[in-house]
Amino acid sequence: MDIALSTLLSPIVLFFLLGLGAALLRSQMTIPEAFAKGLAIYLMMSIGMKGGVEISKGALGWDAGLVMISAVALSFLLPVIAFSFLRLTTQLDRVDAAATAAHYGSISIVTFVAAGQAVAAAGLEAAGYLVAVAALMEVPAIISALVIANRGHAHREAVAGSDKGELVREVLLNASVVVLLGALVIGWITGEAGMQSVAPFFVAPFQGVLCLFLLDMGLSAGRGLRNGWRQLDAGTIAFGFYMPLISAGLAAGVAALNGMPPGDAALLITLAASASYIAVPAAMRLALPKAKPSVYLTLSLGITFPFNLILGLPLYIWLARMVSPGAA
Amino acid sequence: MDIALSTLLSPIVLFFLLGLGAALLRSQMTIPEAFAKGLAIYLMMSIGMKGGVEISKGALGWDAGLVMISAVALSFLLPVIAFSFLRLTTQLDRVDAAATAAHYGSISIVTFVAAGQAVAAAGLEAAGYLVAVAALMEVPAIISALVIANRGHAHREAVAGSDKGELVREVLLNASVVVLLGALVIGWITGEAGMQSVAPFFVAPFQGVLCLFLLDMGLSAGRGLRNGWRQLDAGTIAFGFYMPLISAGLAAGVAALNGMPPGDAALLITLAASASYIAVPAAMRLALPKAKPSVYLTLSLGITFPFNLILGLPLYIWLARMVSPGAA
Amino acid sequence: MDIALSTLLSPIVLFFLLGLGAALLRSQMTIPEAFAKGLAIYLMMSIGMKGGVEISKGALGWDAGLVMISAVALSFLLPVIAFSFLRLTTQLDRVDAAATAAHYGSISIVTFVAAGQAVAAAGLEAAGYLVAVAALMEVPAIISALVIANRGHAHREAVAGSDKGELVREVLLNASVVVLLGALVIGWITGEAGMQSVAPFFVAPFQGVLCLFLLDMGLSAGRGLRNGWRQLDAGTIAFGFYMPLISAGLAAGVAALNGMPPGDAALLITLAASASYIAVPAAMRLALPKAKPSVYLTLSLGITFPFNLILGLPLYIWLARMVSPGAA
Amino acid sequence: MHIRYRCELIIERMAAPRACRILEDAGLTGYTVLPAISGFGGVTRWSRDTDMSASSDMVVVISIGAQAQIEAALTEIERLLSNHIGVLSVGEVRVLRPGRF
Amino acid sequence: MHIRYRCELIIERMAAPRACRILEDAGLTGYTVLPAISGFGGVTRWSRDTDMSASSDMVVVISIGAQAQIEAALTEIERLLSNHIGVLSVGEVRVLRPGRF
Amino acid sequence: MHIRYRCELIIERMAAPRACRILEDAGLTGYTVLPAISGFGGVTRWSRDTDMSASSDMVVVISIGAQAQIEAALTEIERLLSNHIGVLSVGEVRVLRPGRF
Ligand SMILES: Nc1ncnc2c1ncn2[C@@H]1O[C@H](COP(=O)(O)O)[C@@H](O)[C@H]1O
Ligand SMILES: Nc1ncnc2c1ncn2[C@@H]1O[C@H](COP(=O)(O)O)[C@@H](O)[C@H]1O
Ligand SMILES: Nc1ncnc2c1ncn2[C@@H]1O[C@H](COP(=O)(O)O)[C@@H](O)[C@H]1O
Ligand code: NA
Ligand code: NA
Ligand code: NA
Repeated sequence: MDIALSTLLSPIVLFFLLGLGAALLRSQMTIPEAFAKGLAIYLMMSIGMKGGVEISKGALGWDAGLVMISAVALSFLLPVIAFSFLRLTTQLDRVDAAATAAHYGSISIVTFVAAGQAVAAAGLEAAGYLVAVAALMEVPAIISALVIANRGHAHREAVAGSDKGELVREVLLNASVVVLLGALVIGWITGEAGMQSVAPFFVAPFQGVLCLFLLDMGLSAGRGLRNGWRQLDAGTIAFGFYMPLISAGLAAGVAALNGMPPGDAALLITLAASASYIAVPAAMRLALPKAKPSVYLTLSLGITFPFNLILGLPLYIWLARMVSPGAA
Repeated sequence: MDIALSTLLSPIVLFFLLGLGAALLRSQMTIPEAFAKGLAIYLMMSIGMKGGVEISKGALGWDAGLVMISAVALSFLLPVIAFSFLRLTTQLDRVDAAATAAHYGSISIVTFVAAGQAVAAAGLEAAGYLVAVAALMEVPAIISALVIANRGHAHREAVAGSDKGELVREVLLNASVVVLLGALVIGWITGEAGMQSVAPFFVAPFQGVLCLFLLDMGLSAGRGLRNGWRQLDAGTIAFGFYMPLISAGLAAGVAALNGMPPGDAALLITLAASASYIAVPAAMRLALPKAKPSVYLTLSLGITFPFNLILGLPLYIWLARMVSPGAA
Repeated sequence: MDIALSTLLSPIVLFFLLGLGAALLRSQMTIPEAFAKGLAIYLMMSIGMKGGVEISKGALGWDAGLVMISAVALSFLLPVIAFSFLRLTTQLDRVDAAATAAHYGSISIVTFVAAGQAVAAAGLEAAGYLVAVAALMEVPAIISALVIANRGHAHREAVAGSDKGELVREVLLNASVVVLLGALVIGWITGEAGMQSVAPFFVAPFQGVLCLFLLDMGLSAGRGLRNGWRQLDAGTIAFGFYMPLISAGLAAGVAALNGMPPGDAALLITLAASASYIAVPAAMRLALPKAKPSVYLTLSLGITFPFNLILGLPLYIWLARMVSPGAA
Repeated sequence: MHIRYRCELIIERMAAPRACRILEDAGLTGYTVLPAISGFGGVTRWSRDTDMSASSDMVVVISIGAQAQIEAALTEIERLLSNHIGVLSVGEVRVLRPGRF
Repeated sequence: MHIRYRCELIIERMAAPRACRILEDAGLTGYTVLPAISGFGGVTRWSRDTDMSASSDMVVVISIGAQAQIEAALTEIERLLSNHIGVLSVGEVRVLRPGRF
Repeated sequence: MHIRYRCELIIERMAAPRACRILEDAGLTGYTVLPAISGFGGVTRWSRDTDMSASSDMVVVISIGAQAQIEAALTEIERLLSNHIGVLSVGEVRVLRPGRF
């Protein structure tokens, strides 16, 4: 309860709610896309470096390796579950359902970042390698979803003008993979010493930048909801709320099996519960162009993101504490 | 004199002059609009939060309430005075005069921010609720000016394609109202503790960001002047210089009546003396599309803003000291 | 060797390599131009102010004056050398060769900034007036190159629609001249006291911002190379590597003659060795529109910039130590 | 290919939503709005990077449609342009898939 | 002046490189891509500043070319538009220096 | 509606002010400049977000005008295009309020 309230009343969440409210009231205010995109790159560089510096402090053990493998497996598996639920409980066709499933198997970096703040505020610690876990979980879900979508269409014709490598490059070399993994490696190489010189930029202002960024996310989520909710039926909307809980439950199991400490477990659970709204939508436009962005974006950005940020985070931290070895 | 000189030689004013000079010499350099708009939102978030935190420290008394009411009244009144002067001394038609009057009744946030810096540099303190006063003074002047403009045109036909709520939303939910008031409330809720986590972003770099922003303002003001001064007659140009003084005089009276301490008084006087150049121009395009931006923008951005920043601020601080209760 | 390695493993260089690698692997990630341009202005304001504050601490002596004069002379001279090499060893026509030569006579501010970091990391100090030297070296090379290009075309017809002053304004009042010199003067006027108020913005985060900026430079350099290298023959590519060394050698001579201390010498050598990729390309589009950007930009941004950043800097610092009076 | 009309409206950014409402009401099936960066119009001159209020910014609204819908929009657009600054031009184009418009 | 064709393709940003490849393969000598900031298409609405994924952003690809090349591109563009969202229109224009196209 | 001409000039950003001066001198009553984000022209390729110097950026200048003014501009534009990179095309359009052009 205490954590729930302190999460809800953190500047980060409040600025998100401010943006959300303004958009729902149809304010015309915007934060320029170029500025917001610049901030997004800043946030990813920052957590990448911080993760890398953490890793540089101690050798990565077998535990970390096992977590990474389980996380990848989870990202492969979640779209299958999500797809089944969508096909059973909603009117979405195969392509829309597969595209949506890809979003829920993949992750949202901003949710991860907010979880990092909430974990720290709850007095827990998290290992640096979880940034790598985040980057690793982005991609498998996309592959999984494409396999599902194309099942039974073995000889699918290529889209006119498409190019062999473009989808692979979009998926493996998109901004978040490049910047997260790149900054992680750089933090790893330069270690604490390198970090010190850039900490006044990458560490100290981080939370403040996050406030500004979440104001923008609130505006986007609110506008997404306003424009798109009419195109979602009740079953689809419900999916946006319960799917994160299913993913969180599975991830909690993985965390328990791996004996992860509570901070790490909370982050893994959050990653599983979060849904992508930048990298996967872009990949879906290339790979499954007939899937409707108004379905998958409204769901992941308009419903699941706010749900995770406001109600999910305290829940996932509580869950992480439950399943962690130290828990009484 | 001392304050005048130290204001004039502050980095903020010098960067403004740099931009102004470059634009007048027809340099082609620009600061991208997307970047400058991002900085503007940063500045408003910052002063909003700081104001809110101040308020959270002590209960808002009746004094503050009275100041707010007087400030709103002032914002309603100033356009009437401005309009009368414009109609008596210039060639502007009713619509242009009313639109211009709206700008002078409303306020400029950047002038307010610069005044905050000058007040601090002068060793004075200012109460947090003045940020709320600033937000409150944005809107009444617009209403006042629209009433003036439409007097005698009771059955004005709606502009084709216009929508009932759009003007109301533009006026009540524009970026500066949303961000200022939103951040104020957030600062109020989270208090000193919430502020601490974001201070390295919202407090420490503030003055530096302001320098960068004022470089851009200088470029804008200079280009506005270059493009627009030919369209202003001498009477209109004179108005850009004396109207702030009239407003400042009235606000000084209000400050004296309310027994405001010198720091607070200086900010109120500055608000009254300042003229809007972002929110009101946008509202006027919707509400009075026939009014010419080249008149009201050139006047408020090209003449009154530099006047206030360079000469006005020291004067208003001096005036505030004169009318404050403690003044000998 | 030690310096070479520590330069190579600094976060700045690593982020550059990250961008370069991503672009060469054809990642589609971008940093919005508006954001990067905003950062560029920040970097120039910062080094301008820091230089000005340094100058304000002690009177500028004759030494500095002599260095400035030699630097201007060098900037006039280098294009002549560059042009001769290009005409002798490559297929470039007179106009392309002259335009390219202008780039190598002028300077790259980002290389200069990176050199400042490397010099500090090497435990050396550098005088503030070198920022002024950087600004002064931007322009003469352009004049020199235009004279070369137009030799024998005394009565060259003006380009349709061109305007007397536009080239002069572009060359003398471009963003880097305005911001560097303006901030230098502002730093000089406001001194240490003015700097203190803006240091949390202009000093502390500087290195971090530089990382973000160099990530973008890496992307640009990589894409420039990918798009443009096919249009360069072997001789031209070689020029991108040896010309900086020639310039560095000459500048080392100038530094020796002026008895410059090693930190200052390293910066002067770097300035000479660096090639412009923002100001000069823009000026060349106006002055020599028939010169091909794909030649001069690919060379200066795709080859010489990475070369200087990665291999050049340690070399120039070593060279500076060799030629400095204190060197044993 | 089939003949349709390309309606291009250069209009103040603040007034663009009004123009778009008119296009929707006239039954046009879609439109796209492009940003402009500067312009000149007899006496005034504007440039995006130097006016934060964007109060003299222009945008370009492009709508491809059938004659009937374009004509239905014209009268209202003309009324709009009696208040707001803007230039309307209509050109003939050929399109694939005529059923869309 | 000489008659050429102006092909204007309003298409999803993510699909623009595919359209551009088609234009290049058809032998068109050039094209230019313009950003859009918002749009409407029957039911959906998008706006650039409110969707960081840019997954419903549109851009406008303009290519001036000769009839043969434009026609060569049309079939493939039509195939592309069976998968991706977009509107193609072709208008007649006059150009200087016809040899360029 | 009345026949006028829509002149569209795709030109290097740095050269756009020169083109605009030519249009003004030819007596055209206005023009609007749109940004482009990328392009291809036979051999070269450019993209806005990857060239800070913007030295190969293009913009699109649109001017709606009467035949006489457009023709007056054409010769000078042709001279400009002998130095600078660019593509000019002129199409026929219908406008409201012909007195404006
Ligand atoms: N003939 C025209 N062709 C293209 N754009 C125009 C034209 N006339 C006006 N404009 C645009 O409309 C804006 C306002 O024009 P005006 O109302 O004439 O001041 C200009 O700055 C241009 O962006
Ligand atoms: N008739 C049209 N004219 C101009 N743009 C259009 C048109 N139809 C669709 N668009 C653009 O294409 C996007 C997607 O359209 P739709 O596929 O109909 O949802 C819209 O948001 C517009 O930007
Ligand atoms: N036929 C064309 N249609 C549209 N844009 C073109 C065309 N040809 C060239 N361009 C534009 O002009 C730029 C330079 O072209 P070029 O001079 O052929 O390298 C290209 O990158 C395009 O942006
Ligand atoms: Na997930
Ligand atoms: Na006022
Ligand atoms: Na050089």
